[in-house]
Amino acid sequence: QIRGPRLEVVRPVTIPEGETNPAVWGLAFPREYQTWLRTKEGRKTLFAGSIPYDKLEEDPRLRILWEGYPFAVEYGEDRGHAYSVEDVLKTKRIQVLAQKRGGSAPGTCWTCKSADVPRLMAEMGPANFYATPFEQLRERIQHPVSCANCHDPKTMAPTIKHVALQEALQKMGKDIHNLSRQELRILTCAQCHVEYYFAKEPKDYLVFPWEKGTRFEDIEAYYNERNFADWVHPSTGVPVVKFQHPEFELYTANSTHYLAGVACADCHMPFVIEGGIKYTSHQAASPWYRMEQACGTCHLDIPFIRKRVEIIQTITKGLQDAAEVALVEAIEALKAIKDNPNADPKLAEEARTLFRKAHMRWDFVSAENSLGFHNPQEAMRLLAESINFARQAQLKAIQALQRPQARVP
Amino acid sequence: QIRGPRLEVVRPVTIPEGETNPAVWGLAFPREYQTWLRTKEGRKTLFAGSIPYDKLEEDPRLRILWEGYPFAVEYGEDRGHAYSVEDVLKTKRIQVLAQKRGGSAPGTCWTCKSADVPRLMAEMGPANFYATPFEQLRERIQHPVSCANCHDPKTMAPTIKHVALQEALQKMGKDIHNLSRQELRILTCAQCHVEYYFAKEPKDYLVFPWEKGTRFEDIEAYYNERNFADWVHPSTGVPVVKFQHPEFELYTANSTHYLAGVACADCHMPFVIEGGIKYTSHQAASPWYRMEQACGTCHLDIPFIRKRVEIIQTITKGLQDAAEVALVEAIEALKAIKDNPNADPKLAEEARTLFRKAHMRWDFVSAENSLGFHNPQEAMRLLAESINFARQAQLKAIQALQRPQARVP
Amino acid sequence: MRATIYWGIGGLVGLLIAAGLGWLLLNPQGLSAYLTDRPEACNNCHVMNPAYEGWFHALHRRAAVCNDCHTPHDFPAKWSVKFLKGIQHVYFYTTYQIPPQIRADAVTRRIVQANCVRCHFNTVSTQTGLLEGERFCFDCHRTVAHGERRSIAFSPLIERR
Ligand code: HEC
Ligand code: HEC
Ligand code: HEC
Ligand code: HEC
Ligand code: HEC
Ligand code: HEC
Ligand code: HEC
Ligand code: HEC
Ligand code: HEC
Ligand code: HEC
Ligand code: HEC
Ligand code: HEC
Ligand code: HEC
Ligand code: HEC
Ligand SMILES: [Ca+2]
Ligand SMILES: [Ca+2]
Repeated sequence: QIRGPRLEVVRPVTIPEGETNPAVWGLAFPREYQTWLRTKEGRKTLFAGSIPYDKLEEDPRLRILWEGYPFAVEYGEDRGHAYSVEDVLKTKRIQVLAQKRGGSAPGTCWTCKSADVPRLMAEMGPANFYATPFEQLRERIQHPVSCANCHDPKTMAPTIKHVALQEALQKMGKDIHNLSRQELRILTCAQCHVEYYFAKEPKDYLVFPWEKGTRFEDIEAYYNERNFADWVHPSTGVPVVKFQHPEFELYTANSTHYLAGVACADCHMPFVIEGGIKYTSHQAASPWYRMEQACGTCHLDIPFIRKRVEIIQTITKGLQDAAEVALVEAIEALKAIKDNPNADPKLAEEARTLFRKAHMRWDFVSAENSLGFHNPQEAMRLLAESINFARQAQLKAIQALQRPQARVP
Repeated sequence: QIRGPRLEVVRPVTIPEGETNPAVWGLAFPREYQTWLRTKEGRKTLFAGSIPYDKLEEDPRLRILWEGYPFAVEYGEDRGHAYSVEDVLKTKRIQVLAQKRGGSAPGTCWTCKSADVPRLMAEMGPANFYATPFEQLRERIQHPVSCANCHDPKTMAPTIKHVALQEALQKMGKDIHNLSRQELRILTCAQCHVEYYFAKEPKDYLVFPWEKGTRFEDIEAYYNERNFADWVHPSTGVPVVKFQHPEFELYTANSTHYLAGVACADCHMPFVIEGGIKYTSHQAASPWYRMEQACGTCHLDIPFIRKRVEIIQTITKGLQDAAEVALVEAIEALKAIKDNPNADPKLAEEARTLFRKAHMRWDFVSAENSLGFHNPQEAMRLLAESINFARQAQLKAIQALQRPQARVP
Repeated sequence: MRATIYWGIGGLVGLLIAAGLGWLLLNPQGLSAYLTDRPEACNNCHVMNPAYEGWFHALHRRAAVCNDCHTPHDFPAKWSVKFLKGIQHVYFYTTYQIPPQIRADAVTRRIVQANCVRCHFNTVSTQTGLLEGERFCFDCHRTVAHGERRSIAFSPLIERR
């Protein structure tokens, strides 16, 4: 008994192949199931948590920055895995998408929302799955993000079930069949907590833009190479990109905890002990209300650690707001030169390029869900660059309207 | 017994009251003396270290940013305590100051350079000491920064000998006679590694600008309240402030290590073992080449820790360069509106105010000697703000020359 | 008179029974072993596992067992602490009041500090500051006793990059 508690997976019941109902898995693993059910519990934390609220109401600048894109219609605070199906059905973004695309939203939106997806993918084949209308797939979807998304029912080892991640890792030359356990404790999350886009061909095919790497600059280069844009920002006419939850990308960009070998699951699914049995809490949520378990393994002084989190997030929030103000002012300036014959074309073009860079950097950090904590230095670097580029965009736009001789270098 | 037996430092030789020669103290404390002597050894680290080089050559932007101030004539990399007298005598800044002030540099420049200062202060009285010309004090100065600056020869406890710090702490209502050991391990350094300015009245009186607090914003408010400026930046006509080595101020602004109770001496004067005896290494220098000792008791994995330091400093350096570029471009724009009747006075004034804010924030971080390590979040926050203000200054300056109707909000 | 004797005997028997029951109740939780200095005694309680694990892999296993650090070393103090801490731990244990993170309390820290000094007196004898107990040895020597990670939720998985 020298090595202390070991993880013996006791299994009275066997789980039928292709079973997706967490309640059934729960018969074999009641503790994991019970804690997973608790992803329904919700509390507000300093900046995040699980109480849904309208982020657009709280910060009206977002409507200006996402003008013309579904996110400008609704963007909410996320909550636990057990709500994933309910919330994707509720969101206005789906209706907007349906309208835009003449009646039906892309089936791809289901990919990260349900335990039934891996099975359906196997049955239908990915391309076919993605191309099927959202509403049509709906009948075949039953269970929210749960056991079948992350586990192989035979070994119960965390497993990469998600086609888009399998493809992305293969492209990067990683063998998904020999990953260390700690890597899996990160990559099971990277199935969904990553930036993604829908390819045009095959229709609405889900792709992770990692061909050049997973750092922000790699992803930017990948998109620029393809002149990719999610939409053209109407009042500036600049083609921009919408980022979504790049938790994995930010965290793995040399953050302290990543380099220290810490995994997502260490903080968001800490081990807990119940009557002598040690198991993984499946209540994936903010560590805020259980830092003793989530952080205490490595940090003795929890009040100190909590204070540092508050400081890091508050400072990041400050820079994020400053970046938004700069971007909004840049938009004002860019409006004035849009389709304006008097505007100097070279300067106008420079202004638009700078705006795209600034918008991308800000959106990457603001879409990430830890408000900088996962990687304070990287988040602050990107926000500082965003401010720098946004101000320069504003400047060039204004100069584009000056009579040449008045122009100062 | 709980607190462990209180033990007098073994002292074969007694140190005569008012003795300032480290060699004499060294008879009583050979180990501390020998390690202090090693502050003469010098090595380059990634961004700092102890090999003197001309920072103005390495980064020509500095000449533009400090134009018209002695630092634009010479600014070198600092080195060990044993060189303090030699280096202050060598620097061209002294000659420049002498010229500017008709023949003699202020005696105040000696305050943080020699072990003889506490004695001289006692004999002459502070006001008198500061007012005495630099050259005249020279004869009475013998020893560089050493024992007498930090210790009471009777108890050998670290002690605050520095009048300016005593006065600053008293103003802040701190009793310098009951400070914890850990506070002293920081405050002995805060005698010198702090921002300072020379008051006009009493002549060249040394003051630490902490009346409102020691955070950057407190110091800025203090200076603004007094419309204080070290000099007027010639080509922009903006009155600005030169910051010097605010190590203490940056470090204590909620840095992770400060909140964790770590002191300067922990990292810069780590304990070392010699023949089973443990003593404080007095080779105050960059921890770079002895992280095993300086960091190793708290951090097991030194390669990991070193990598993080490199990442933090490299990212900070990137933002610092970006801030300098923004400031230089702002200067170009401000030149064009200086004494320019066509420039809109309101916008021109706004531009100058923004430039002062940007310049102060950048200079505070660049004068600090850890390139962000002492407090990564705070350093990056100030640099991001500096960039933001510098770009806005540039913008307003350019707008000040536009014909009103062309102006965009 | 007789009554008092009866009462006396009765009380005595009662006490013996109580003691016996107490023993039966508590022995499984390592009460008897608790009288020794064997680390395994502490480890009787699974909640001590992480501490034991950490100690086992940390540097001091070669030099010190739990009680070398966690109990004072002058006779009366040692046994009074053993008694009180024993009660404390058994109480919390049997009443299932196990905190999410078990942490050393103020008393323990002072005891441990004194023991660091006890063994390393020569090494640190020049450190007037340190010996005054304003700062604990283990503020810096964070890992010599229990290693890097210590908690109920001890995670054996972390591998540095
Ligand atoms: C060192 C601990 C740690 C690690 C490792 C970590 N996180 Fe976090 N995470 C946090 C903290 C702290 C927050 C902020 C919570 C808050 O603001 O309430 C957070 C926030 C989040 C949120 C938002 C939570 C909410 O309340 O909305 C998500 C989602 C998230 N992390 C996912 C991940 C993923 C995916 C990974 C791995 C790629 C990861 N985290 C790695 C500590 C960690
Ligand atoms: C690559 C995986 C992935 C894909 C594809 C994906 N999502 Fe999500 N979705 C997530 C993750 C992870 C979260 C939680 C983190 C967050 O909210 O940022 C989330 C959260 C949400 C939420 C709740 C929070 C909010 O924004 O209101 C909604 C609604 C949602 N997604 C809708 C959609 C829609 C609509 C689509 C298709 C256009 C879609 N998702 C495609 C992974 C994905
Ligand atoms: C979001 C991904 C995810 C979901 C959903 C998920 N798990 Fe897990 N599960 C993990 C991870 C990560 C681990 C830790 C694996 C390791 O440490 O090797 C784990 C561990 C386990 C273990 C091993 C024993 C333990 O507790 O550490 C069991 C059993 C288990 N999960 C069952 C379930 C069941 C039942 C469900 C559905 C109610 C479920 N899991 C849902 C990611 C998930
Ligand atoms: C199959 C997709 C998927 C996987 C795999 C996944 N997540 Fe999520 N996660 C989501 C979605 C979708 C949401 C948002 C649900 C909603 O808001 O309705 C979410 C929400 C969260 C939240 C926010 C919860 C809250 O209360 O705000 C956290 C934290 C989180 N996930 C952590 C993780 C971690 C850690 C892992 C890996 C161990 C993981 N997720 C794996 C899809 C996934
Ligand atoms: C498996 C170990 C582990 C876990 C779990 C862990 N950390 Fe850390 N944490 C580290 C390491 C290693 C460092 C780097 C410094 C060091 O070596 O101690 C660190 C550093 C930090 C820092 C210092 C960085 C700074 O700028 O202040 C904070 C804050 C922090 N962690 C917060 C958290 C929080 C909050 C959690 C839980 C949600 C957490 N940690 C969980 C290992 C861990
Ligand atoms: C947690 C450790 C730590 C603490 C505490 C700390 N420093 Fe440092 N200090 C460093 C590191 C690391 C560097 C960067 C060295 C380099 O770049 O080579 C540094 C750099 C410096 C430098 C420049 C060294 C050179 O080579 O020129 C000075 C001066 C300095 N610190 C003074 C202080 C003072 C004064 C304090 C207290 C107010 C302090 N430090 C607190 C770790 C620390
Ligand atoms: C409040 C204390 C203090 C005062 C007053 C002070 N210095 Fe220094 N000086 C320092 C410290 C601390 C350093 C080392 C850190 C650094 O170089 O930033 C230093 C470094 C230097 C150096 C070597 C590095 C370099 O910049 O080339 C020179 C030369 C120097 N000072 C000259 C002067 C002159 C001239 C004056 C008067 C105008 C002066 N000092 C006033 C504290 C002080
Ligand atoms: C820059 C400030 C400074 C200078 C200069 C300085 N000391 Fe120290 N000294 C300290 C600090 C800080 C400590 C640690 C005190 C503590 O932790 O209580 C210390 C500790 C000591 C101790 C206690 C034993 C030990 O090694 O920890 C002795 C003896 C000592 N110094 C002698 C000297 C002598 C001799 C000189 C001159 C050669 C000298 N000091 C110069 C700051 C200084
Ligand atoms: C009496 C003034 C004074 C005090 C007190 C003082 N310093 Fe310094 N320190 C200086 C000066 C001046 C220099 C620059 C010497 C030079 O460059 O010639 C310096 C340089 C340094 C350097 C840079 C050395 C190098 O190799 O680049 C470090 C590190 C440093 N001091 C740390 C400390 C620490 C830690 C303390 C407190 C324990 C301390 N100093 C106390 C005046 C002081
Ligand atoms: C007396 C203890 C102590 C000493 C000495 C110490 N540190 Fe730390 N360090 C900490 C604590 C406490 C944290 C906060 C995280 C944690 O709880 O471990 C930390 C965090 C860090 C981090 C994580 C922050 C990040 O963003 O990555 C780095 C890096 C670090 N220290 C470097 C150093 C270096 C370099 C030295 C030596 C020059 C040093 N430390 C000396 C206690 C110490
Ligand atoms: C009967 C089960 C049990 C045994 C046997 C046991 N402990 Fe504990 N111990 C606990 C519990 C439960 C806690 C948490 C309650 C608390 O924090 O006081 C605890 C807490 C502690 C603490 C932290 C709180 C404090 O008192 O500072 C220390 C240290 C400790 N134990 C050391 C030991 C040592 C050393 C031994 C062996 C001589 C030992 N324990 C044997 C159950 C036990
Ligand atoms: C070399 C001295 C030493 C030895 C041997 C030792 N401990 Fe500790 N113990 C410490 C120190 C130091 C702490 C941490 C105090 C702090 O950081 O607050 C500690 C803390 C603890 C804690 C509180 C939980 C924690 O990790 O902070 C428990 C429980 C504990 N020890 C039990 C034990 C047990 C059981 C053994 C024997 C298997 C043991 N100790 C051996 C010195 C020691
Ligand atoms: C029972 C006596 C004893 C106690 C109590 C004790 N130590 Fe030790 N310690 C030793 C011995 C013997 C060694 C040498 C171990 C070896 O190298 O095998 C040692 C080694 C060390 C070392 C050197 C580690 C290295 O890197 O070589 C440090 C540091 C240390 N102890 C600190 C402490 C601290 C701090 C405490 C209190 C928490 C403590 N010791 C309590 C006996 C003790
Ligand atoms: C300010 C941080 C700090 C504190 C507090 C501290 N130490 Fe140390 N200790 C060190 C450093 C640094 C070393 C030198 C490590 C090296 O040279 O590798 C050291 C070395 C030692 C060693 C020798 C290790 C060896 O390699 O032989 C022992 C034993 C030791 N300390 C015990 C103690 C004891 C006992 C206390 C409390 C009275 C204490 N320490 C307090 C930082 C500290
Ligand atoms: Ca949330
Ligand atoms: Ca230097």
